[in-house]
Amino acid sequence: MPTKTYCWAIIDAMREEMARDDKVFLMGEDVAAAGGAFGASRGLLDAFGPIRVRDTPISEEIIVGMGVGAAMAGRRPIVEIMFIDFLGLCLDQIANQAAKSHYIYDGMFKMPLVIRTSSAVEMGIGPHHSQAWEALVGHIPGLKVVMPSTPRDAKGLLKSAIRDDNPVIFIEHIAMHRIKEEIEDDEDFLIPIGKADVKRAGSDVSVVASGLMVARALAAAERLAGDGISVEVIDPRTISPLDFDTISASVSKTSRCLVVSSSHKNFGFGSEVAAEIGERCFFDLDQPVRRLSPPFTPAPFGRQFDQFLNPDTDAIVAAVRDLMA
Amino acid sequence: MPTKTYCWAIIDAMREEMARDDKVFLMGEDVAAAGGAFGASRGLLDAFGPIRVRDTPISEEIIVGMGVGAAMAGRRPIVEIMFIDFLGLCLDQIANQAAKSHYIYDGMFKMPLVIRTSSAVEMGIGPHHSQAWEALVGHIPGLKVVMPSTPRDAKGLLKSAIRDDNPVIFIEHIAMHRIKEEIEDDEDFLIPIGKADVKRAGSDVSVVASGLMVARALAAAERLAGDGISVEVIDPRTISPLDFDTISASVSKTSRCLVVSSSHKNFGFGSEVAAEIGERCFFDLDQPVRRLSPPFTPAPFGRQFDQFLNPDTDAIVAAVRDLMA
Amino acid sequence: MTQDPITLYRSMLVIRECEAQLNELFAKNLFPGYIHSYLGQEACAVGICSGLNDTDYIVSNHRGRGHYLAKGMALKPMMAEMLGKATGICGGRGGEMHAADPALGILGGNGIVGAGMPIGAGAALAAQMDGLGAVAVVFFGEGASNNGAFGETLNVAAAWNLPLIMVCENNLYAEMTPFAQTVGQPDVAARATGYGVASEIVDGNDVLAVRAAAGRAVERARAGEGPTLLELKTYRWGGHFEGDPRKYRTREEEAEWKARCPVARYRRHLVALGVEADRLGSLEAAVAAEVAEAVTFALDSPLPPPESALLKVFA
Amino acid sequence: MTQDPITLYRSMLVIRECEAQLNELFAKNLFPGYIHSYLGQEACAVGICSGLNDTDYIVSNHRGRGHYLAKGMALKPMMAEMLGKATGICGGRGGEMHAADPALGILGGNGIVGAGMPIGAGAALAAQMDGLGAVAVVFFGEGASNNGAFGETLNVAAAWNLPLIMVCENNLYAEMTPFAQTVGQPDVAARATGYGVASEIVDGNDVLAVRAAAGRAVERARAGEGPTLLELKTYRWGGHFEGDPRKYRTREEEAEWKARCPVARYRRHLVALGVEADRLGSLEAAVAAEVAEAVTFALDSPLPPPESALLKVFA
Ligand SMILES: Cc1ncc(C[n+]2csc(CCOP(=O)(O)OP(=O)(O)O)c2C)c(N)n1
Ligand SMILES: Cc1ncc(C[n+]2csc(CCOP(=O)(O)OP(=O)(O)O)c2C)c(N)n1
Ligand SMILES: [Mg+2]
Ligand SMILES: [Mg+2]
Repeated sequence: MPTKTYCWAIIDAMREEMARDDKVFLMGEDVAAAGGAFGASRGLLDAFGPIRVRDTPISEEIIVGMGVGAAMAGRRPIVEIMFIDFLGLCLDQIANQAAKSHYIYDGMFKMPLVIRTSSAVEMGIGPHHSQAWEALVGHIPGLKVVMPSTPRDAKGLLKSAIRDDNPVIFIEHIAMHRIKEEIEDDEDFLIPIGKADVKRAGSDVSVVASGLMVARALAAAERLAGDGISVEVIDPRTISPLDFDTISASVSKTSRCLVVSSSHKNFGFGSEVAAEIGERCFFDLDQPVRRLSPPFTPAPFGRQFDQFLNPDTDAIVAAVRDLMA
Repeated sequence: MPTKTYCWAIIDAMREEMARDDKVFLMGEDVAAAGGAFGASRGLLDAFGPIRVRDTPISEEIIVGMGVGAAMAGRRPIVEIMFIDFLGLCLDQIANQAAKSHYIYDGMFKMPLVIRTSSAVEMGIGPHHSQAWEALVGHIPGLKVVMPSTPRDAKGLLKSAIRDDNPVIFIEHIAMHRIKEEIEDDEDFLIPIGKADVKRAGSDVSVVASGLMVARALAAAERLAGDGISVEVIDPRTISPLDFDTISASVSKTSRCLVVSSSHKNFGFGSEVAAEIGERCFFDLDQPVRRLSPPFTPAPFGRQFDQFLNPDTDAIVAAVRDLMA
Repeated sequence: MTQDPITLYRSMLVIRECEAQLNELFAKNLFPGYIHSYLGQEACAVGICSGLNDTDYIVSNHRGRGHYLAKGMALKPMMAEMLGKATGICGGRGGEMHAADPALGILGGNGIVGAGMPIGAGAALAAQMDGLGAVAVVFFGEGASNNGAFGETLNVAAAWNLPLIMVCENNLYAEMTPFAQTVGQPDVAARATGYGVASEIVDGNDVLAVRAAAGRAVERARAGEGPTLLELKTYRWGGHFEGDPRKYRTREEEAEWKARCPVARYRRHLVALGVEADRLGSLEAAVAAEVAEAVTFALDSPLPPPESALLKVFA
Repeated sequence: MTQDPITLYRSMLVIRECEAQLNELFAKNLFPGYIHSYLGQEACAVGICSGLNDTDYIVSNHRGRGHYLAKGMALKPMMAEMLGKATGICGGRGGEMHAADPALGILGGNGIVGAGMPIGAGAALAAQMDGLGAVAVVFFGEGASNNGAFGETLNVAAAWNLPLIMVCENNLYAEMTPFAQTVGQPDVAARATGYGVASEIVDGNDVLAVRAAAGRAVERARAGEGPTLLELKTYRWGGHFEGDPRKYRTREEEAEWKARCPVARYRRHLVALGVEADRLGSLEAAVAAEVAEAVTFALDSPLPPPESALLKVFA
């Protein structure tokens, strides 16, 4: 199996799906000639030409809105919003248009629209380029929200998103672009949306970790294994709809659950998991579901703040120890 | 004490605060000459003139954005976004500008901006005029989110919001406009932001209810009292920052908690309360925290759907009985 | 769509009758919710859509019945949709502000002012990619031209040479606020030039003028010559919605505009052309009866079951 | 701000030196993050701000150092802010894209393209209400003119006759994409007319031309005659940020624009006016030393303590 970076996995997914289905096209700021602000669409302009790979004006509302219209008219658009922090400029098209058209119009239109966007949490770029807004879009019915944590997941999930007839927000993490993994070399390699992945099996504590936090949870699990604590690490992969069955099966077994994410604690990803698992597994739990999340503040400029605000491996280890105490 | 409707309570709050402080002004669509799309600014144009009461173009982004700029330049703007469903058009100004300026600029600017908006849940107006998005804005640090459930609360909270040096999203409910209540006739009558209100004391179950659901929770409590079940009804009044101290004190006492709201279950208001209370009161709880919420769908056109989708008094009664079983 | 004069007249009549009969329902308290009446603007929708094919797209707004009907939506399912009935074209889920018909290229209404513009641009982009000469039309009010989506859409349409026709129905008011009070320059069409988009100002109460302008715009679009903004100067006879007391304008102004009735005006034109009054009279009666039948159909239809709210969240 | 020629030159020099020395830091890996260089655009900020008072407002964007300095922000706290240091004007919390100084009417930068426009309109509204003749200036790139906020802002500014000056620094590129490829009409200024806003196209590399146009716009605004859009044609010498390999344009194009250097050009003008080269030389040395001192100050300053991230979420 070839080894690919997270970034190339994304490119490959798009290239394969564009080759497979000529209804698929890509548009966004700097995605064509420049190959993407972060290089995540390199080569696609050359491969598919300027009709299917398009540089847009800096007009977030119509980037998404044209995606909606083109999808209603039979295309399968992939649109890129450069940073997830910019969603406030196009949320109406996402939440009221893309997410609701199939519903409102009684299923007469499909909405095969992928909105690719990037989170730059922990990259030190300051308050407007540092947010983890998966919970924000997770609150909108009719959307699927996907957040891959490895190159292989990125490829398999993005291919599934492009083949999905529903609007999918696909959240990439710039900080992961260069990590590498072996990926199946199969044009039909897909990872299903809506299924969580048990990234490491364990029996003492369930750690639900998403995005950037998955690798840290695995590192923490490794360290804790040394102390004889067996940690099960679950990566939901899909933020909405969340696969609570997999998570609750794990928690029923372990009786302890920690949720780790880059999403703010308040009204965030952790709260959603804690609420549902707290309910489903109430009588199995030995301890309340704990959340490790950045505190409820914006992120100032500079990496030292990011490190302070965001959970790291040490914090996960400490939180798991606490749960075991 | 004079009796006022919810709608007039809002008008009175603005009138008193505008009379008290000439830095306060109001702008929004149809707020001036027409007195508000729902009549919630009647008389203000006559009282304060066209400089301080302004009809804007249909430009949600700049309605909020001009509020941000005017606040930075020393004014205390009240801006109106007609329906909360339109927040997707101005969320950047809310989440990235209003909510973060004090923080980014190290406290050099205050942001005394009130964003008044209305929820029309359960009014049958269909998918774009029916959403309860308090959880969406609750996820943004730096914002206060207030949601009054009675005329008196509306007045006292709005006056506090106008006097607050932070951005406040003030969510009115059109369905409550005509309900009446006695309100103190005192220009300095304020209700503090960030404090929950125990709307009815009880000892068996804590029901946390917000917005439209408060009255139903109280009606349910009344009915359940007949069966000997004593329900404590807590209205958070402020969605963010949430007053968990009051809620957890209640739940520690009752050992049972139900959260009722118009906010979708997923990533919603109920999840936030359930997560935090599930953690704080874990060892006091006899049952998991339960959430009564609309299911995770848009709202189709027509009242029959609203009635089906949204919790009513019967549903609250049934859920409380379940918790007591 | 055919362009023969009787069909054009009939199309306007159908809209006129629908609006009149819906207002009656409303007066009798038989309408569930708001009615955004299209009375007085019939020539706009009909003039524009008379030059479109079924494969062309339209995107509507909150005041959409005229657009739906002019583009060919069947009366009964349209009417039932307005009343939120199970027999409606969207099963009653969309209601008064949302109807659609993929087979006719009708891509829906909207409850969000301005939101249809990017959607129309997207449909135009798809049409351009298809290369079959289809065009997309977006209908919006002058009030919507103050929304950010307007500038973004004009710009991209010009940059990409999209086969997009932006149709602004300037009926002078946005809800209760006169347009003139919210702008520095009163002609929406004038904004097109700066973005590199062709534009025309048209008498929106003259169906032939609208049709002619639409014809020119469609021709340009089909020929790959890019977008056009048409500003149709017109008037909504009713309030923003039925029941609006219309304090923001005078009864005289309303009377003046009613005197410029687009339906009566085209009728006079037909009479002048030599069409017999009898023929028109029986057409009018037939349309009234047809609409009445649709209304009855709608009234008699069941509401969708509440549990159906749980369906179709996802495809 | 004073308008004497030497001060004007000095102001451009300070920006030039800051940018040059920051680029050196970046090359040495001493800069934490992205640098959006203002090299080549010095005449824009200086020409505009030279006609403003401390009580006038400016709203900047992601490429803001020129604006901050031209409006008078003190060098050391500005430089320390860029490096995210505790001694920065915002305590290092804002960083490279966000600095502000209420005392000078500097209402901040922005990480969101276009978001400053409504904020500027709001400041203009406050100034209008205050009635003391202050104006507000928004700086933005040509790329930002494709964002919806642009049209909304132009419209309300015209409708309300706001004392707002919209300054578009058209440097031909938005990130890696040439502006011409994203528009149907290449002059941003041409969009103003349709909204009822006055506009001018100005050579953005000629500080005197910019200053003169700004003077006219400020005068109009102070006289209650409403907003102006100024489009300053210019060029950013560097990439979108330092390190950008600039594949989207040729080295020849860059050389051509560098030949039109706004600083050198104004220097030639001063020499022609009779200012001695010596005097200019020692001014240049002094400015370089002053900037170097600010850089040292910034480098030597401590980072803000991480825990301070928890402070000032609310007032
Ligand atoms: C984004 C948004 N803002 C405000 C509203 C409320 N609203 C509904 S219709 C309308 C007026 C629209 O005016 P115009 O575009 O001129 O269309 P008309 O109603 O005159 O046909 C307004 C403000 C809305 N639905 N969406
Ligand atoms: C809303 C938004 N979209 C995209 C970006 C990413 N971005 C940052 S600067 C920039 C280009 C801006 O171009 P222009 O306005 O011409 O300013 P310049 O950088 O040329 O000075 C882009 C696309 C952003 N920060 N905000
Ligand atoms: Mg109108
Ligand atoms: Mg530029």
